[in-house]
Amino acid sequence: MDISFYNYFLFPFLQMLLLAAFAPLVSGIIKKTKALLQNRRGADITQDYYDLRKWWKKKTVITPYTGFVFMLAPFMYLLSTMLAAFLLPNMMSNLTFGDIFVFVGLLAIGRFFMALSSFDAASAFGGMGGSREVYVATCVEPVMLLAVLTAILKSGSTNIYTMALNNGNQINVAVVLACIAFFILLLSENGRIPIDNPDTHLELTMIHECMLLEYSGRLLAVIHLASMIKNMLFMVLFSLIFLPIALPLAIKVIITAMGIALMESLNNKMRLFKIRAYLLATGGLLLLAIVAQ
Amino acid sequence: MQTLIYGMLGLPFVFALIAISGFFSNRALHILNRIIATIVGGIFVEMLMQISPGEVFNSEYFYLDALSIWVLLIVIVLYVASAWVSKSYLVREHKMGYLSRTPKLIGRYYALYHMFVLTMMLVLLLKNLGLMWVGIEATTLISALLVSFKFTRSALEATWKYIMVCTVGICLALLGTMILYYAQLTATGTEKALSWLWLSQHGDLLNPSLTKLAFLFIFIGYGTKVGLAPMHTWLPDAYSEAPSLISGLLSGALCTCSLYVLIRNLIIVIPTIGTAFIMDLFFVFAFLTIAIAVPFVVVQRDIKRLLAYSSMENIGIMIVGLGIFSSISVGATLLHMFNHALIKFVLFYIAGTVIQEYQTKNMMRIHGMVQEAPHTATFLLMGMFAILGMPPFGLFFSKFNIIFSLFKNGQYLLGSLMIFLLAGILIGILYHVMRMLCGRAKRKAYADLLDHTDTPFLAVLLIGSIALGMGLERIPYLNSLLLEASQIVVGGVHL
Amino acid sequence: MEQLVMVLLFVAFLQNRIMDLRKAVACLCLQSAIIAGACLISGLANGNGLHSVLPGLLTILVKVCLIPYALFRLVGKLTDERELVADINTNYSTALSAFFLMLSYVLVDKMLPGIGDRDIMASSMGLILIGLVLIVMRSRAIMQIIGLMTMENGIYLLGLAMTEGLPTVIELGIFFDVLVAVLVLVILTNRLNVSFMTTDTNVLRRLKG
Amino acid sequence: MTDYVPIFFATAVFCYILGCFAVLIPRKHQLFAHYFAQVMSILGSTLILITAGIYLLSGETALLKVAFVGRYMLAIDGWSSVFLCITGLAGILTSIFAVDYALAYIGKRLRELSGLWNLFLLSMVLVLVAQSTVSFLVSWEVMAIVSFLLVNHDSEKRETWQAAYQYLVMTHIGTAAIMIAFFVVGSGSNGLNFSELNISQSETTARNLAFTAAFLGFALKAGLVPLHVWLPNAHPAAPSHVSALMSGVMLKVAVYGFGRFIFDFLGPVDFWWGALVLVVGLLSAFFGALYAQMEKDIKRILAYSSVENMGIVFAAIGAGMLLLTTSHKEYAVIGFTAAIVHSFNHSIMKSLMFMVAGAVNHAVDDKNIEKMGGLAKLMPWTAGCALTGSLALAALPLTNGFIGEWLMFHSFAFLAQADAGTGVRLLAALAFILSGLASALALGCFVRVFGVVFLGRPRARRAESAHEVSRFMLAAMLIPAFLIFVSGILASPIVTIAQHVAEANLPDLKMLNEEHLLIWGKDSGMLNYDTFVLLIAAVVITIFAWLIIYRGQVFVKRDVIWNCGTEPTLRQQYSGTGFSKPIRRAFDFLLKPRREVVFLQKENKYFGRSMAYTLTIPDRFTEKLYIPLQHHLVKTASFLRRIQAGSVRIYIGYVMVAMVLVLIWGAM
Repeated sequence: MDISFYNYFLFPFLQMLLLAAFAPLVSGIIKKTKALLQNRRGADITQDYYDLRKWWKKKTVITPYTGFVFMLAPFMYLLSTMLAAFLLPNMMSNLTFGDIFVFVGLLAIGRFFMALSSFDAASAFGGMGGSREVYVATCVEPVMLLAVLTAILKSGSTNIYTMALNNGNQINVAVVLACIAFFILLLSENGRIPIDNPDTHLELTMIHECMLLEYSGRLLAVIHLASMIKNMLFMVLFSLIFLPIALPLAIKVIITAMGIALMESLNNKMRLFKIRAYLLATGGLLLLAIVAQ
Repeated sequence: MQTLIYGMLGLPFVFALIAISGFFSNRALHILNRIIATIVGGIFVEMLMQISPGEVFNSEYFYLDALSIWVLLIVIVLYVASAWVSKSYLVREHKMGYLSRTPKLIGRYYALYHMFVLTMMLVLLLKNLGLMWVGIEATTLISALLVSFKFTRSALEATWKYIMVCTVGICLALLGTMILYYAQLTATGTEKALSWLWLSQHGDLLNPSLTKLAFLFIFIGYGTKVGLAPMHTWLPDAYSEAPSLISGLLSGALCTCSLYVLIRNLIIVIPTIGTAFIMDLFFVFAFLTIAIAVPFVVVQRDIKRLLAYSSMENIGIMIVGLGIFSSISVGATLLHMFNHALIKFVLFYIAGTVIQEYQTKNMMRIHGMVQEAPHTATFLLMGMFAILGMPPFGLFFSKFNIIFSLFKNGQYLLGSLMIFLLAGILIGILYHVMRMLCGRAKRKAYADLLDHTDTPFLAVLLIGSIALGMGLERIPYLNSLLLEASQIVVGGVHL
Repeated sequence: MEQLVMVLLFVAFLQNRIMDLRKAVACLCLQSAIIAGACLISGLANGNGLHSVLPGLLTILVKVCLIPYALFRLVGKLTDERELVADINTNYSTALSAFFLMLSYVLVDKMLPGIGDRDIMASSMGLILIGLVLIVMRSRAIMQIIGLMTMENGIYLLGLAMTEGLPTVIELGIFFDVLVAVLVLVILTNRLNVSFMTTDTNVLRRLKG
Repeated sequence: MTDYVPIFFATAVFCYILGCFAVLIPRKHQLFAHYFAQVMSILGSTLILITAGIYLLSGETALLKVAFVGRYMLAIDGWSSVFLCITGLAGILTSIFAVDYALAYIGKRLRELSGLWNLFLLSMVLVLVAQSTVSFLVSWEVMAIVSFLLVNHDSEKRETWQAAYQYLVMTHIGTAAIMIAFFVVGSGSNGLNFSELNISQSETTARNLAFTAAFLGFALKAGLVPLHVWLPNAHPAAPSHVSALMSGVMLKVAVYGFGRFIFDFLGPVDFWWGALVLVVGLLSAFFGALYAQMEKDIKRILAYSSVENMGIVFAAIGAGMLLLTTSHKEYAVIGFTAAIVHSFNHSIMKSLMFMVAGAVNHAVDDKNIEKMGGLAKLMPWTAGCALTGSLALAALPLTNGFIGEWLMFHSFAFLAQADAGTGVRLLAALAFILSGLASALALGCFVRVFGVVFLGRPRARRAESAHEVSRFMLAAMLIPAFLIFVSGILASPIVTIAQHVAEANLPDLKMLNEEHLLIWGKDSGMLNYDTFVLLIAAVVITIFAWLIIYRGQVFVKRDVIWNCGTEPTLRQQYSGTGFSKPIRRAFDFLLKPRREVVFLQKENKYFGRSMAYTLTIPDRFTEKLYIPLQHHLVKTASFLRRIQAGSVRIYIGYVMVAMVLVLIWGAM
């Protein structure tokens, strides 16, 4: 394992940019498949790029009460997801410093700053979004760690790269259970349908959307880009570690995108306090997976 | 040496007669009292010079060895301290009003006080067990007069109970001494009747079952005088109704004297009965004493009764120390006696000052002493930490050794029970003192009365207890005295 | 000597029965007289000279004359309650005294199997416990003093019977103590009578807890 | 190098003692006394830090004699020098803070406060260097008394002295338990010095009794769950710099004591010992974080967060002990290293946050966070430090709070992989669940604290008049904020030192030095958390982001917040209680919140009734465990008082009964 500059720094950086570039495309695919499933034409796959460019040009409107956290939060959200992308193993170099707990920790930075920003605008809805985000995070975190534990038990080490190496070789009960559980985790972490409806603006139901209410212009674009990257990250992680099919990465990501779209069109948003029982069940699945290991 | 003893006993007696005669004015009496006390202290120090710890002084009626010197030291220290402090106490009492009714009361107080100390010194010096009993009975009677000094209704009640229970106890002790004498008669004939020296050397000749019966009576008799559990009922009443200085002396000196007499009898009896039965007897009564003290400390209104029950608890610890009967534990018990006497005297004096300041004994009505009377508050806080056995003060070290020897003896459960009982005591005492010290003052305190004359004495006593605890090895004379005394108790007398 | 101990036991039982103050003091005086007699007899029997006679004379002086005189003067002063209202009927105290006598006999047999004068030891222990019963059962201050004195007499008798007299110094000490004890008790009862207007100790209940 | 250590130590103790004498300076120059005492404590703490630093950096493992007091030897070894480091560092920070903060107490016994402050630091140092039972217990009790006096400083208020009373009673019970543990160990071995104390041979009942007593005592002093009730009451009552030092250092001294017992005295570890410590640690982490989110008083929040972090430290120790009993013995080092590192980091974070709480309290003089808001604009520097502190306490990467938790997660992972049967694996799963919940709740709690206190609009009149703190307080806050990032990023040296200390204490362990725990740098290390690379990536991204997003950005300030069209009032801004509402509903079976709704007066039958809604969340442990216990104690006590019933006859009856019983007992 030669620790050269390329292997250690350049390739992960390139991979990060690659992921950032393709993230809007994947979310476009999800929207497109969802539209087709509900047999309407839906917007073009690259619609998200246009949205980002539109927001990019607009001026940002801020309220007089905002402080430095309001400005800092979008950037920190983007930074944490980028760093998380930086940690993912890439095809070009087999480096070993991508630790799963650091990955979870970095995502937590993003969540921390988004929840903080919801306070800064001194509006009612911001606080509501922040408190719900923290509530969902509290329900998700233990289940996420259990999923990480199953992956560790399967691969024998906490490094994402080694986890990815020995995935997809055999299908048994534990692997299937872990796969289903992580898929549910993916949905809840990125604010997909069963937990939170991504494309609604109804004040009372939205969780993720609430926190962005006060943002506009370029800051809004940054936040959307960051959440798209986070979505992309989870899909890559899911397909790398938990999806037992032996196919190249890109196809696997598209399949997961299709799966998400299918899931979203099949059922609707759950009541807020049902999430606790829902994630408890996923935790139960994972416990079974651990015991069956 | 003989003349010194006669001088030491004679002086207080003479002063008592002078004081009772009413010949001198109050101011002269105060000064004279201090002079007499310091002279007696001087004589005692002179005696210490002449007799080194290992030596023994033996005469026709008097017997002085390391153990009696140690207890005599305690009594003399308290005697001098309370003499110097009583002037300001009596003057305040006079100002408070009740003393001003009859003029000669201060004279009577000094007379009884000096007689009280005289009888205690007598008990410690005598060789004959019978005469020791007479001395103890005399202390009871004189201290009864002192307890009923104020002749209020509750003082009368307390004195009546004090006399009845103690005299009943003392009668039992007399019976025990008689049976012991009978055992000595049947074993070794009539000469040297009941002389402690003779009995401690020939203890093993006595008939075991007879001495056991005798010791049972002696234990219950002197146990009442010390304040062991079922016979303790007089203790809280007497300590709470007596004038503060006297209750300080009662709990510091008198209880130590009765414990001294109990130890003297214990040394005689141990060779024949053996330690097994004695240890169980002492443990049962000691743990009963501490257990009974806990509820009364937790729910309590009167400040002096609180201190009385904490004395009971310390007595329980001393009896446990004696029960284990190893050289460490007996040494720790003797040290505990000294520390407890010092600290309890300081605490009773402060309690007296607090009662005079707030005109009430009821702790529920005393608040915010830290603002009202900061001087008294600091001493009360230090006294409380001392009596609860917190480290810088001496009680912690003696308590530490006693409990450790309890564990060394293998009784883990008893040790843990004792530690948690002491924690219960802390819960009670700490709560009441905190109520008094903190919070906003509802009742205006009379003034911060702890003035400049008596604070140095209290400070000296507290620092003395710290020195005794922390650096006993450093004090040359006391350390060897303590070791010699505990050797006497454990190893039997070796002349 | 044994017969005198039996008589003293009988008088102690009688003491339990009496309710009236004056009669009780008289009974105490009788007890002390018996003790003095026993003391004189044992003194003269084994030795002559002042040493043996002194205790007897002292008992007569102190216990037969001085103490009853003081108690009679005290009883004289209590105008209203010369007659004693018996709150606890006397049968309980007699039964209890009998039980204690039996108990002391059992104890002496258990503890000291083949002792010489077994019944003197047992009866004196019984006498002391009867004294205790007397104090516990009576609420009058004077009756409690009398109970105390019976205990003293019991112990003194034991000392006399077993050991043919203690050394004189101890003898003197004990007499002196008994005298001072009664003196203090009488002073207190006077004070009690002055401030509480009665000598019934049930009044002394304020110091609780 | 190490022969200077005794000189440094002696001068440090001398400085502290000199500081204690500030009490004797007359009242006129109390300001001079205060400054003198604080300077002395800063000097003393720096010297202590240097002594510990020299010892640690020199890689020494043997016992180093430092001083002699009477016949008791004072010495330091690896384990105690780590905690000396903590004491020194936290001592310096809080003393600098106290220079300005304590001026608020000018009228109220200021000299006593500063004098006791030095005595407090001195007693903690003595506890750490004591080498015999007597000196350990003496300095332990002195530490308890002095902290009690400091907590009880403004004793006029009722809840202060009651909190102080509860604190001393519980600490005393803890000391009693520790005393029992020492005595059991002491009676098993042939002496009372630490070198002789070892009962690995004596039979299991004695060892079990010693372990339970020691764990009970030290858990109570560290504030683990069932015994934590004194902590949330004592900290708000104490002045801020005192509670900063108490939770920063005093809780760690309990960890030190527990470590002494586990490593030296009790010999080989049983399975159920490790399981008990792990489970209690996890429960404290979970409940600490949960209650931290429900509290309204800022210092109570920080106190509960201390309970959570001490839970994490003890969970790490528990995992280490469990790993000792499994086949992978060498991985146990990770658990103990996690405990050491997290104690060190937590002391910095927590003292920073208590200083922030003190500064906010000083500015707004109200502890209730519902009355604050928008302080970031008025107190920018304090807000910055508070943000760093919150980041660290929420255990986010690139800050030092993350290192300890990350190592703990790894020890749980190794525990799961150790093939010791499904029981251990399920225990590891439980560990993951509870520690996951705890870290998420901690994140939520510090979002809530920072958001409600510093962001948005001021919720009460007083919050508007807040002003930035003076320079000493600010300096005292900036240093730990800077340290948080430094020890967060340059974590590797700290972890290697901690690992050496842990290995020194577990001698029978296969030395792990060929593939030691590498945090930063080359790839040979087993666990890899490359802060340096992450930092470079972050810098590069920041440059890109600055160039693209923020340069030339035009901000339009418009006085409109979307509030469904109405004008937003102050009260519509989210409050702390509102923020934790979903969590409260999710865990209501645990919290059992008590809600009272009172309809005040009815103007109009149909609409417009004004009502008062009060919500209280009682601490269940106090509710279910301590209040009934106290009630029964007082009830039995008042029942037993009937013994002293007052009549002479009953008393003499007692004597008679005692006499008869003793005679019968003698006869048998």
